[in-house]
Amino acid sequence: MAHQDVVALILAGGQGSRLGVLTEFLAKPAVPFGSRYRIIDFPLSNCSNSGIEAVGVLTQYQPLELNSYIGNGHSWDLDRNDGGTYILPPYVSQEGSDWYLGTANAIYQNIPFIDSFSPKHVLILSGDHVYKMDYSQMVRTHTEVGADASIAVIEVPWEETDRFGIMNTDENKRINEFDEKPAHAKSNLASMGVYCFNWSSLRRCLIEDEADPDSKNDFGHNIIPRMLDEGLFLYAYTFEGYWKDVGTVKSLWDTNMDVLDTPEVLDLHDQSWIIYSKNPQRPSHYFGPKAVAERIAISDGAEVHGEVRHSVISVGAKVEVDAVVEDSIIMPGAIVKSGAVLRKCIVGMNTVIGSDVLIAPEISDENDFVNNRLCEAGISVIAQDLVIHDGAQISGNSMIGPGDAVTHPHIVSEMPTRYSY
Amino acid sequence: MAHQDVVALILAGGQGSRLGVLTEFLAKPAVPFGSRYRIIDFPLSNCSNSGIEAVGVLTQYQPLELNSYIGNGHSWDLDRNDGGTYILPPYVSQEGSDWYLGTANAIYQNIPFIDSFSPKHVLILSGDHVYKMDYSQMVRTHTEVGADASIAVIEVPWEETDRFGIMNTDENKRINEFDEKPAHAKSNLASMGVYCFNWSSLRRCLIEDEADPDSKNDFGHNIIPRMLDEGLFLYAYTFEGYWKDVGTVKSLWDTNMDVLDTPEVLDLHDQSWIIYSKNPQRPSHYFGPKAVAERIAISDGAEVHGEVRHSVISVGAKVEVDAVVEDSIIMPGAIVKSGAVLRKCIVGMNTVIGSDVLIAPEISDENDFVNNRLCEAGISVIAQDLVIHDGAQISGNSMIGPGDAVTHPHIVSEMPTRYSY
Amino acid sequence: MFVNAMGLILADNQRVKLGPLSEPRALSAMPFGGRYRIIDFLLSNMVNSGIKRVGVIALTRYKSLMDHLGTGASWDLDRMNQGLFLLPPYINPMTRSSERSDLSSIIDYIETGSQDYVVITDCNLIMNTLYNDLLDRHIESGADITVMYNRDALEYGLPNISLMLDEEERLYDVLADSHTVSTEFSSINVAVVRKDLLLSVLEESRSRGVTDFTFLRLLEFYKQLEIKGCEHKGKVFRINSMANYFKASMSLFDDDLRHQLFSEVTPIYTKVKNQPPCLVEPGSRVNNVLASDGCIIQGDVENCVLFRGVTVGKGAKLRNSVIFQNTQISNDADLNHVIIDKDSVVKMGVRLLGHPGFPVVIGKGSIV
Amino acid sequence: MFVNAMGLILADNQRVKLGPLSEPRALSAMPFGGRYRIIDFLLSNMVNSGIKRVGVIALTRYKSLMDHLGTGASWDLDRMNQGLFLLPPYINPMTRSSERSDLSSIIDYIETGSQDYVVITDCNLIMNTLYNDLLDRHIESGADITVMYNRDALEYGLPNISLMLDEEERLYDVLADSHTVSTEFSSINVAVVRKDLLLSVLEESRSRGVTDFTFLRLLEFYKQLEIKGCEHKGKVFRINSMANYFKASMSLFDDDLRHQLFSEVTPIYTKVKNQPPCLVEPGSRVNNVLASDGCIIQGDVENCVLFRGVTVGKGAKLRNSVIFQNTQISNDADLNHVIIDKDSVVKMGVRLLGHPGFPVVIGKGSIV
Repeated sequence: MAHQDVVALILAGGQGSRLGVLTEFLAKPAVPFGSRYRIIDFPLSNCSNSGIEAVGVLTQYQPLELNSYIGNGHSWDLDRNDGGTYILPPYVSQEGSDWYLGTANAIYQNIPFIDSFSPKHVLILSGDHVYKMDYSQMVRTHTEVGADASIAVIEVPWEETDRFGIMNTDENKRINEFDEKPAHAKSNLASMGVYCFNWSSLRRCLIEDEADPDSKNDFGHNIIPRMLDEGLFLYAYTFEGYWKDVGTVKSLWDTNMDVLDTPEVLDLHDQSWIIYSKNPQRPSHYFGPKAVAERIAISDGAEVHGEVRHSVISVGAKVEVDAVVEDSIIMPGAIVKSGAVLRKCIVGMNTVIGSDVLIAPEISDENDFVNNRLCEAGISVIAQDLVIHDGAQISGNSMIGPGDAVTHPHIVSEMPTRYSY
Repeated sequence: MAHQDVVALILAGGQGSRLGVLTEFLAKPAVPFGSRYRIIDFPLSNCSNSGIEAVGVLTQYQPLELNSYIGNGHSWDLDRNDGGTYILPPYVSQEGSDWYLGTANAIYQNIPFIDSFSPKHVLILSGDHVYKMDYSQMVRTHTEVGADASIAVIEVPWEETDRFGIMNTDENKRINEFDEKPAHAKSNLASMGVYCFNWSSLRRCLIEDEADPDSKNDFGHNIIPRMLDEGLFLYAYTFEGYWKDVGTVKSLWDTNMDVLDTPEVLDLHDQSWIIYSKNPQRPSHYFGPKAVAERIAISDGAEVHGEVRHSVISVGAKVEVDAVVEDSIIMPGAIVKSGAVLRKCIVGMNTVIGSDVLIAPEISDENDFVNNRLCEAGISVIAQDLVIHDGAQISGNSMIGPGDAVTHPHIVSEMPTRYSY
Repeated sequence: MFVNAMGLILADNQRVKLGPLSEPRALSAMPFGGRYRIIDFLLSNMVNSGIKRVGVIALTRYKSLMDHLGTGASWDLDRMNQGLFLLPPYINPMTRSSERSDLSSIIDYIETGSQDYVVITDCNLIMNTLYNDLLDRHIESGADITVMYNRDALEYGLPNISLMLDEEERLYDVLADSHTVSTEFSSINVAVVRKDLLLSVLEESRSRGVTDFTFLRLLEFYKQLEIKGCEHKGKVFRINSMANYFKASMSLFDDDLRHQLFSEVTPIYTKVKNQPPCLVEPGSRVNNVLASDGCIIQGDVENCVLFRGVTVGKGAKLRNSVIFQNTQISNDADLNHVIIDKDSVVKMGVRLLGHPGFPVVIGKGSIV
Repeated sequence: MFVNAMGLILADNQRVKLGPLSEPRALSAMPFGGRYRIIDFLLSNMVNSGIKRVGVIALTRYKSLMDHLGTGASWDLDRMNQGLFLLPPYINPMTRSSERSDLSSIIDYIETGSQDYVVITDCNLIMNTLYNDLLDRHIESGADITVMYNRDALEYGLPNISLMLDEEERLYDVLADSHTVSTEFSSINVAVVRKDLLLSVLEESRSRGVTDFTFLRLLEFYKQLEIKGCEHKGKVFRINSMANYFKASMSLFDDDLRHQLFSEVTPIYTKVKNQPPCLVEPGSRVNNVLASDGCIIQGDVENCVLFRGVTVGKGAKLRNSVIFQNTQISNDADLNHVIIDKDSVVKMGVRLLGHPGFPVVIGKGSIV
């Protein structure tokens, strides 16, 4: 295998359980975003734009759709002869077989893969963040300051520091302490889950960590503290710009709405840092003779015949005549039939919302679908590949999955196929 | 995902334990063959030449090198937009996680993948056979005779029928009985491990078989007998031509020697049925001023300065001056140093045979490396990435692996890297 | 699983004039339908039919065609042995002029293909169809050449081919751009011919000093060869005038027609661009609008086709217009029956008013 | 990780004559070393240096070059936004002759690139090197153009460029094909220039009616611009005569030189072919032979380069010869100092005898 200075590893194996039914048959990085993207488009495009040509995607949970989406990496210009994208699932060796147990263990199991490129640096990235970042700049700074590891950090509001892993640093941005979700933070520099390591240092730490039976084999919990204990130089690389973790229903909804409300912040029009995605071969989207569209994002193959306000309409989605969609995310291929009214609703891929269905926060009679653990702020979530029958009324904070097709067949039923690829 | 009439699944997950140290860090289908190929080149090239554009490769055991070799399928012209090659490892779903338990279970776990193409027919292929076969002809015949399943069979010598799965058929080639390794065969039609199924029939059988706790979830042991019991129409599709299972050291050696002794039989020069492989970017091979070469096959990047007779010299292998190599297979990147003499030897990738080493069947003092369980006919096997120290003398039927570097460090040592990619 | 045919696309037709829109590009490179070029339809029909080897004869103005086709990956034609072949003219090294041996490159391409049949299409057809029936019919009938036709009424004076077919659909006369005689059979310039026959026809033409290859020239062999017609039922647009181009664009607001032309079963493939989603801002109106990725719409738009990256400013009013890629319509502009080529700017408050049969046409990169 | 330069390869040089070998192909498409063409070295040096956007100016005889380059995948140049650009001449649609605006396509290519520097190489250089040092030197020195040179003695009367450099390596005169004056500095026709400077130079040339772009024309700007030399140490072959081509081929039997030219660290990439392994049959002799996949050797071969798919029959004797792809040397043929182009047949018992300085050259597809 050809030498590569930098190898990037994207952790894409997590179940994303806080997204509930959206990730029941889908790895979180494959969740649709912003009308025409999947979340993993962001780290993959960042790699491509940063000139990184060897990218391993560590998968474990429901990888089929993700694998098909990534394919040979062509869409991100990452189908290279001596590099490109590699899907890295767990595997069996003569020493036995192991599922990935933690983020560090997942990388540990792929040491031979990384070794094959003899890299100087390894980037560890998350598959579920929305941001634009030049990793090559981070690697350059990492090299210039002579760090063993660099952790990208972003300033978060002080009142939110208890939700993040906080890095306490000296005046030279050398990290001297790592506080996981501190009640009383000493700094507001939160880890973005973007790490740059010298491969030789990381390799040794991974092997030591693996040998420690008490370790959870996690980067945040084990590897970083271990490196700090050893006195290695961990540098806090400050990132300025838009960065969102889309791990909850609320943050997924918020981040989608940012595309509408502050398009200049994430700036998807930036020609110098294109966010690539797998382009569907669909015609231009169409607004019918009676369409109403106000503050929406819409993509190839979609058709709007009804009224759509402040919503994200994804590839191939359809809103029929007299339907009303507001403050909602309609994922690829979903159909909203005539007379339906949706407010604050996330509709999964290929799901059909029947005629005159009403889903809205203001529906007050709480029904069986309400899930206040995962849903908040009135946002409802309908899983992919379902049919909501005509006339159903569903209150806010609802979450409807294929299981409800069994218990409430008169309201929900499941469509024959579950995989869209 | 686009519709595909035929989806091919290549079973590439087996450990290939009868090849011993050759497959310690390598899946069997990735074992080098015939100077410039890997075994999996044959089923992949057959798919490509047969016009099959959706090929799933089911991996489980030591898949890294195999995955890297297959890459995006470009080398076999199988990097298609709506199809191409897919690596299919085991994965975790909400129902839990399972390694592939048997050949049928491996396909069962990938039902959603196959469904996504809505195929009429599914081909199940082995990743460890050397043959050229037009699968499209098999599918055509399968359709014409109206079979539920077709099994490719080849006539074997009657005295060898006890080594194969034998198909007993009526005069119309309808299979009425399946005899696994019969002591007294009624037919000499052996299954080649190439199956064509109507997807609807196979899909149902896989689900039923999975529900049967007594099943070993194996095609030969369970699925085929189940289909026969149900009275389905199983057709024996007769293949005429070269076909070899390379699952043992002896058969791997024999099949390599066939490339030298009967090149017209497998006919790798056939321009109408090219066997593709991942082309290394190496210069033309070179014969030095004192080279002797007689009945050899040799490829890009190899250099011969010594004497080579009746041997297969692979990509990038080197035979130094005054070295003698006879009846041997030198795998990619291996080096035979000056004065070494090798007879009936399989040398793994990147292994270095030191100066004046002697490995030959006629060395009579049996040493610790002899392994009569896996080696026969005097053939010795040296694993990949080892160094055999200068002057060592090793008798025939030896098998040397990395473990011997621990127990016999004065004779064998291990090279720093174990992965060649 | 293999279709025993290779494709040949005649990528330009000098006789079709689309004013300033033709200047920078071959006819088959004409943008159409918001994100396509005409050649996307020609290529997709072949690829969807299972044809895996396509030659594109591009004698002039082939720069934009080359840029669009790239490696052929968008049509899955970046193949090892098959794939996409752009056939440029041969250039004489000494005189630096074309050797007038365009036929040589065609002959070369056809000779090296392993398929027994060639599907030839002209450059100006917008339709979504499969050629498999045509191919089967051709092989069954034993004809030398089979040509597609339908019964569309052809307009006088435009580059068209009318066919005279007997009751067995056998061709006995060809009328080009007929001004006087009207027939009931109108050629859709798609034909199938056996590889070896096409080769011998081309070799003979070359030896007689013929230098170019057109669809009409092929049909004129009806005197020596048996040419048969094969009726086609689906909708076909023949782009042979500005008015027809405009009419075809405006017909895309018909749901049935649009869904037929951009079928999900047989998609029309085009070059991948990575534009962000289209944003429709508050205060805008969009009715009967086909819009594309990267557009930003703030104005009042009706009966329009907007290509990728078009921006429509506040207060701008667009009616019955086709706006090509990356063109900017500034605030308060007022356009009706207008076609504007790519990378242009219509300044604030500008008014342009055309007529359905005579749309106002603005060339590439203009500032109005 | 990005190199801030795009590449430009001048793919042909009309002044270099290699007899019948040049007829079917541009100079950069000349086969060399068993499985390569010269352009493989030019492209690989760029790609190995990290350059990801390469334009190839192919004005004539570009068919074999197009076939060889394909989608650019072999050099990893089948990229979405960067990659390989073949720049054919523009053809005037009316006159069907080249518009004599070769410069236009070069200007167009350079303008649309995002990199700030352009690495330009001529078509006839066989070497394995990286351009990163040259680029760094160029940027540091602040020169307008930096050109590679070494101190090889150049032969009189061959297409070569000698440089007159002062003690600060500044160019003050250029001598082309010098017959009389010999300098100690010999140009290796590789240069770096800032994108905007190259554009202004090209625009100025075009406006003055200049139609072509050669390496010599670039260096002649030494009067207006600061051109500096940058010495190169590794081995370079300048293919500018049949004798030099032959000499370069014969030097490949030197282990050190061969390993330097085909380094595993900076490999030379070439078009993938799927030929089976070479078979050497009993009764053959192979000494100092560079042979390739698909060869079948049954004869006595010494000091020869055999390209892919060459067959050497029983009793045939080959000495000091270069045999191109798929050529068949029949039984008992006897060749010494011979170069045979591809797809040829040397019949049984035929004898051909050349001289090191004047090898016998047999054109493509010959039957001898």
